[in-house]
Formats: sequence, C-alpha cells, structure tokens
Amino acid sequence: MDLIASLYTGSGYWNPLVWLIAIVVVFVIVYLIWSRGESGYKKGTLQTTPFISGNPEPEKSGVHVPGGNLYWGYTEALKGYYSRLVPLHTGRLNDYLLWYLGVTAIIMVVVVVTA
Amino acid sequence: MITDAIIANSPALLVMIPLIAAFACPFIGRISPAVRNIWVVGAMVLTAAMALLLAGEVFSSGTVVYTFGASAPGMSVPPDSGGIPVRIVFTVDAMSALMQIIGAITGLSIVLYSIAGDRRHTGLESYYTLYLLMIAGVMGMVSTGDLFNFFVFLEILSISSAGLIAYRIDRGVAVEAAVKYFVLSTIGAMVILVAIGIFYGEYDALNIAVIASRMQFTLLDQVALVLMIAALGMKCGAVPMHFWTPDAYSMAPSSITAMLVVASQASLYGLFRVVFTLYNVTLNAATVGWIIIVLGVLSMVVGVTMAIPQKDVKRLMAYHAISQTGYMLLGVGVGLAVLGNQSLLDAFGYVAMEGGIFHIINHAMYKGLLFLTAGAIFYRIGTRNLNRMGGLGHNMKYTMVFFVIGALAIAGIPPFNGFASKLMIYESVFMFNPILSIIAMVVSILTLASFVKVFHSIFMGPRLPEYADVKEAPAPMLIGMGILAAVVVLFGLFPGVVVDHLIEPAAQALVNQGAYISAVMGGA
Amino acid sequence: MKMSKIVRTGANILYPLVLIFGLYIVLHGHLTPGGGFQGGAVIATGVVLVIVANSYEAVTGMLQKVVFKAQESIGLLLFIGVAAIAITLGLPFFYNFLANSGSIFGLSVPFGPNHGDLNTAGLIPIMNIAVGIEVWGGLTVIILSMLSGLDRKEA
Amino acid sequence: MLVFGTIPYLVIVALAVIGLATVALKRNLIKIFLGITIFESAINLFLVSLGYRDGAVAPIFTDAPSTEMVMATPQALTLTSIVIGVATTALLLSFAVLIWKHYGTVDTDKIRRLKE
Repeated sequence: MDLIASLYTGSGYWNPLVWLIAIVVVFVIVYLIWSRGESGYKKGTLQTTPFISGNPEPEKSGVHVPGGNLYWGYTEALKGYYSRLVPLHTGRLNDYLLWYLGVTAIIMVVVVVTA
Repeated sequence: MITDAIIANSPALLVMIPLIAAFACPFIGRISPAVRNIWVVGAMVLTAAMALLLAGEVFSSGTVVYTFGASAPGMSVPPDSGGIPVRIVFTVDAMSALMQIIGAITGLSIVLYSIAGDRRHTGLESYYTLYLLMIAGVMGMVSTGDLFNFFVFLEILSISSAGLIAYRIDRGVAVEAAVKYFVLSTIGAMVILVAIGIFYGEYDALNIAVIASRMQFTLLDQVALVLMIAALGMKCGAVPMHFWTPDAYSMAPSSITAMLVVASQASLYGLFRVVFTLYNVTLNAATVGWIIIVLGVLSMVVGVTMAIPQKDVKRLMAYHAISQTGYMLLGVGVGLAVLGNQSLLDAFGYVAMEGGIFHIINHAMYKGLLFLTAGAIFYRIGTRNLNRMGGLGHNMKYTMVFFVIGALAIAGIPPFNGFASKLMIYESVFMFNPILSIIAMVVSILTLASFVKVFHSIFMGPRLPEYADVKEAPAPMLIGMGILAAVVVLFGLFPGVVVDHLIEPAAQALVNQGAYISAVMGGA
Repeated sequence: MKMSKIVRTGANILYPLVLIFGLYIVLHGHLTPGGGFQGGAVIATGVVLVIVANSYEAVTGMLQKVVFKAQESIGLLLFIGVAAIAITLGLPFFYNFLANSGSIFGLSVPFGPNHGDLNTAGLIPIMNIAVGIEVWGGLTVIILSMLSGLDRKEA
Repeated sequence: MLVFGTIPYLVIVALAVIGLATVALKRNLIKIFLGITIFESAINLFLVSLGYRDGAVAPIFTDAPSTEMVMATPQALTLTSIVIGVATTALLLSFAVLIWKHYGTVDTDKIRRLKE
C-alpha cells in the first residue's frame, strides 16, 4: 500500500506529509532566529509585566470576554441581512412544514417545466 | 467453516445483531447496569466488526447481494419468478460499504462515550434499546436494495431518533424539539412512500435495480423524483428545510446528536442513491444537478451565517452541520450536473463527487467529535450557554485538544481531514463555476471565525471562580472522543490512501448504474 | 371514576371472548385475513375495554407494565431468533426451513383451491404468533403509559 | 370505465390535501396529529387501489374460485404502513401529553421556546 500517496485534485495535488515536513522546517528556522535573541531579561521585575500605559493591571477574572460579545461588529455590519434572516426561524411547527411544502412545489415546477 | 458462514451472512448480521441486542436490552438491564453496559458495547463491537468485514469483502471483490429468505444468499432472482427479484434484497456496493464504515466507527465511539456520559440518568435500558435501533436503522437504510425496505428502515430510524431526542425531557423543551423533528420526518417519510407507490404502480417492482432498469422518466417519474429529493433533502437538513435541525440537535443528548449527524447522512445517501442509481442519465442532469447545487450553496451560506451569532454551543454546531452538508450537496451536485458528459466527468465531475463523498465521512468524524466534546463540557459544568463559559482549558486539557482537532478539521485547516475533502471540492468546482468555489471558500473562512469564537469563549481566558474545581471528563468519554480524533488525524495525513481505496470506488459505484443493476439481476 | 355495574359485568364477560377471537386471528394468520398485528391489536382492544369499564386504579394491580414490556421484548426476540435459526443451519436469514419439512407447521400445501390446513406454512405461523405476542404487549404498554401520564395531570 | 376507476384517486388527492392543510394551518397539536393520520390514510388508500382489479377476489389461496385475484403486495405494503402509523401516532400523542404537562398548552404559537 502506497502510504505517501498524493491526492490529485484535477489541477494539482496535495500531500500532507510534504506539508508537515515544510512546517517542521519552518519551525526549525523560527527556532534558530528566536534562539539568537536577547535572553538576559530579569524575572519578577517590570520587564515581565504587561505595560498598560502606566495603569494598574486589572483583576484576571475582570478581563474575561464572554462569547456573546465576540463578533459584535460583524453582526452589526450585516444588520440588514440578519434582521431579515433571523425572523424566518420562527420556531412554529406550521411554518417549518409550509417551508417544506413550498420548496417541494418550487422544485416540482422547475423539474416538470424543464423535462 | 464458521468464518465463511459469517462473511456470507454479514449483510443480515449487520442488521440482526443490533436488533437482537436492542430487544434483549430490557432483560439484560435487570441483571445489573454493568452487565448491560458490557452487552451494549459487545453488540456494538460485533456490529462494527461485521461492517468492516463486509466492507473488506465489497472493496476486494465487488458488490455483495444478499437475498432474505432465499435458498442461497446470492439467489436474488429465483428461477421460477420470471426474471425479477421477488424477495427483499440487500445490495451492498462500495457507496453502501462506505456509509456502513461511517456508522460503525461513529456508533462504536458514541457507545463508549455514552456509558460514562449518560450514567447519571434513569431509564437507560430504553435509551440503549433505542440507540441500537438507530444503528439498525442506519445500517439497514444504507444496505437495502429495496425501496419499501428503505422506507421501513427510515421510519425505524426516525421513530427511535425522536424518542431519544425527547429522552432528557428538560422541562419539556426537548419534547418540543422531538415533536418538530418527528412531525416533519413523518410527513417526509410518507411523501417518500407516495413516490414508492408511484414506482410500484408504474413498474410493478420495488427493487431499486429493477426500477432503474425500466426507468422511463415520464411525468409520474418526475413527480416521484421531486417528492424524493425534497423529502430526503429535508431529512438531511438542507436550507430552506433545515429548521428542525438546530432544534433537534441542540436538545438531544450529545451522544445522540453525534448519531443524528450519521442519520442525516444516511438520508443524504438515500438522496444520492435515488438520483444516481434509480434515475442516472434518464433524468435531466443539468436541472436536477443545479437544484442540488442551489440547495447546497444555500445550506452553506445560511448555515454558517446563522451559526456565528448563536449563544448555545450545540445550536451553533448544529448550524455548522447544516453548512457542512451544503459542501456534500455541492460536490455531488456538480458531479450530477455533468453526468452523461464523459469528458467533463473525467475533467472534474469525478473529483467533485469524490470530494463530496469524502466530506460525508470526514464530516461524520469531526462533527461527531465536536458534539461529543460539547457534551463532555455540558457533563462537567451543566450549561451550554457560551456567555457563561470561560477558562475551561485550565481544567479540561484533553477535551480542549480534541476540540481543537475537530475545530481545525471543520474549518479546513491542513493537515486535518476537512482540508483534503474541501480542497477537492474547491478545485473541481472552480472548473465548473468559479463563483461557487469562491462562495465555498468564504464559508470555510467564516466557519473558522465562528470556531475561533467558540474556542475562545469555552477554553480561553482566566480560570472562572465558579468552575475552579471542574475535573477532566471521565476516561470512557475520552476514549470515545479519542477514536474519532484519531480517525480525523489519520484521514488528514493519508488522504490519498483513503480516496484511492474507499472514496473512488464509492463514486464509481454511484455513477455506474449498470453495474448495480447487473449485480442484482445477474447477467446482462 | 367507575362505570355502572352493567358495563363492568358486560366487559368482564366480553374480555375472554375478545381474547379468544384475537388468538384465533393470530393463529390463522397464514390462512385467512389477519395475522400477528391484527390479532394482537384485537387482544389489546380487549385490555382497553377492561380498563375503560373499570377505573385505571382498579386494573393497575392486575395489569402491570413490567409484564407487558417483558412480553413485548419476548415477542420481538422470538421473531428475530426464529429468523436467525436459519443462519445457524447454513441458510440465509429468514429462510423458511420448516415449510414442507413434515414437522410442526410443516405439511405441504396441496395445489389448487382447498380448505386450508393450519399445520402448514412453516415459519410464518410461528412469526405471526411472535408478532401477536409483541403487539399485545406493546399496545397495552402504550395504553397504560398514556393513562399513567394523564393520571398525574397538573394545572 | 375511466370515470369509475378515477374516483379512488380523486378521494386520495382530496384526503392528502385535507391532511396536509390540517398539518400546515391548524395550530392545535392534536389537530396536527389528526392531519398526519388523514394524510396517512390517503397514502394507504393509494397503495391499496394500486393493486385493485375490477371483479377480482381477495388474494387468499383457500377455496378461491379460479378467477383473477387483486395484487397482494400493495396490501402487504399498506399493512406495514398502518403498523408504522400506529407507532407514529402513539409516540406523537405521548409527546402531546408531555408538552401539555410542561407547557400547559398545545398551541404551536406558544410552543416556541426553540427559535432563531
């Protein structure tokens, strides 16, 4: 069995093992660059604390961002799209069924007309 | 020899073992819970072994035909029947075998997970009975070569699924989800029965191969085709008939949600079987292909955009399941749209279909894994609300690793399996219609964005005081997730092997209608 | 709530008759219209008759859910088990190995119109009996569960 | 007779439309379930009438006069469909009982805790 078989996609190929080797090489280069850096910083001093314009560092649990606040800008920007899409999900059983029947009718018309 | 007998009867055993185990479960459960767990796991291991044995047989020596109640399993056409199969025939070709492998791997890891994850609930005998019935339903649906039998297994599957969705009543909300799912799937199954009745009236047969060999594509056949496409499309959760999916997926116990993904894909298999094996070139390939492509694109876009603002983690994942189903519909729809045109089929049609089919197995693995991790988190902290989670990466390291594997796979990041199938879909669909391919890539980016949000809000951030003493999920749950994660990584590392040995035969089996017919009818 | 004495006595007299009629339909499933499901449904109707005539509380001692659940499982196991015996004999699943064998239900059917013999058809009557047992148990469990659900009604 | 043979199919279409309209338009869960049952009856009638032949007898082997028999397969299909229908109806009704217990209503407008 050819374990390193490439995946041919018609216009190219994909071989994850080659990709992994490339990633490893990149990481080796990154490590080499990183290891040449300055290692003489002092632990426990201001050098290792975050710099927030001189303000005191806030409590850890106070800076947690809950999931609901993420992508606020994205939903705000696409408000026109979401204000139409979300109300379609009414949660009414009858609406679910009407959508299904409606789609069946549309497909029926398309198939029968073009046949 | 006994092994020969087992291999010869494996299509029947595949359905028989879960059925016997299911019906005996109430008795076994009275002995002790431990014995019941061993019984259920043993039955599932045997079923998975049968599925793998049968798949090995199919991939090495071609389609397996098993006739119930005949004097020999291969005797699908009795000598005195006038040349038509009169009995129920299981026809297991490469596509069916692929679906069986999916059912076997997912089913086994789910049952291991369930033993720890649902330990605290009552009525577990019924739970496992219904679960094994679901397995039997999936296995039967993908194996059968008889349309009415397909309907029966479909109903077995939806009745047991509905029971399990409502299993954790949860102040009635789970029952609401189950009612919505069950009303829709009952209507869908009955509409399929109308189509089956039309076929019976027209061609005097219920066997898929016989109907396929007599197919005329008259007006009645067109009506039957539309009824089947709409009903099976609804059952696999294609937009705009997807409304039941987030309700049912979010309210079912997590292990059952992972199985519901497989159940949806069995419906998807039914859709492909109807379109390719039953009709094949007789239908208007471009029109029907484009209908499936449009359903797929709508599913991809609406699914992922609805997922991003969700706050319930399982509901979010359910919308992603819809979106991923869109990829499968897109890939196979492109293959269908160029069916009958051999040069286009060779240029990109096969690759698109292989991408879509490969995505089915990949999706079952990583989506199952993601639902199981969501269940493990729910098991430990008792909420699914993303706003109330945070910092769990400190306490649940293994769960976090499994979640990351699943999330990267669904977002199509190399080297995981989602990337391989999505790459095949992108490149082949680009040759068909560049715009579709670009939409698919944008959807993939949005998927990644959405899972970054989920990852951040569940695992990242400081350790929250209310979850300070949360423990890692128990070992059997981790084993169940581990099996799926291992498959995700393996399929991602060796996609060439999987495509050559599993996916390509499946795509060929779908396109090559003549081979399916001659396997059942013999000769010709 | 209790029905009048006439109704209760009538139901009690009818119950064994309904039972026998149901069993007849089950047993003759391979000769006349009917079979396991129909017969089992008839028997379950008899059970409903008793429940409706007497009150639910009065019959719960007599009709216990556990028993009927076990009965349902036994019926299903018998059905699948009989079908599976064929595999152990080296024949396909569901193969009717009893038909024309000369043993129980094993006489061969004479050609042409005839009065029908109960002792024919091999596995089919056995499977009818299995389905009859299963449907009897299953429908009774459904009825009892629904009644117990209504029993503790809130609001 | 063309007209006479068409009557069952007209009834089937009427029943199917009534059933689907009930499911799609009525808001009471119990009525929706009744609509499903009506739709199911339409399909059962459809299957049975597929196998019907004018002047034929029931497909029972014993004591049958030697004339045509109606096709037995659709009757087997119908029976299976009825059995599945019983299971479906029972499950749906027990869901209705549970919904009534927890929500205090069977109005689909009010059974909407899962949405968006």
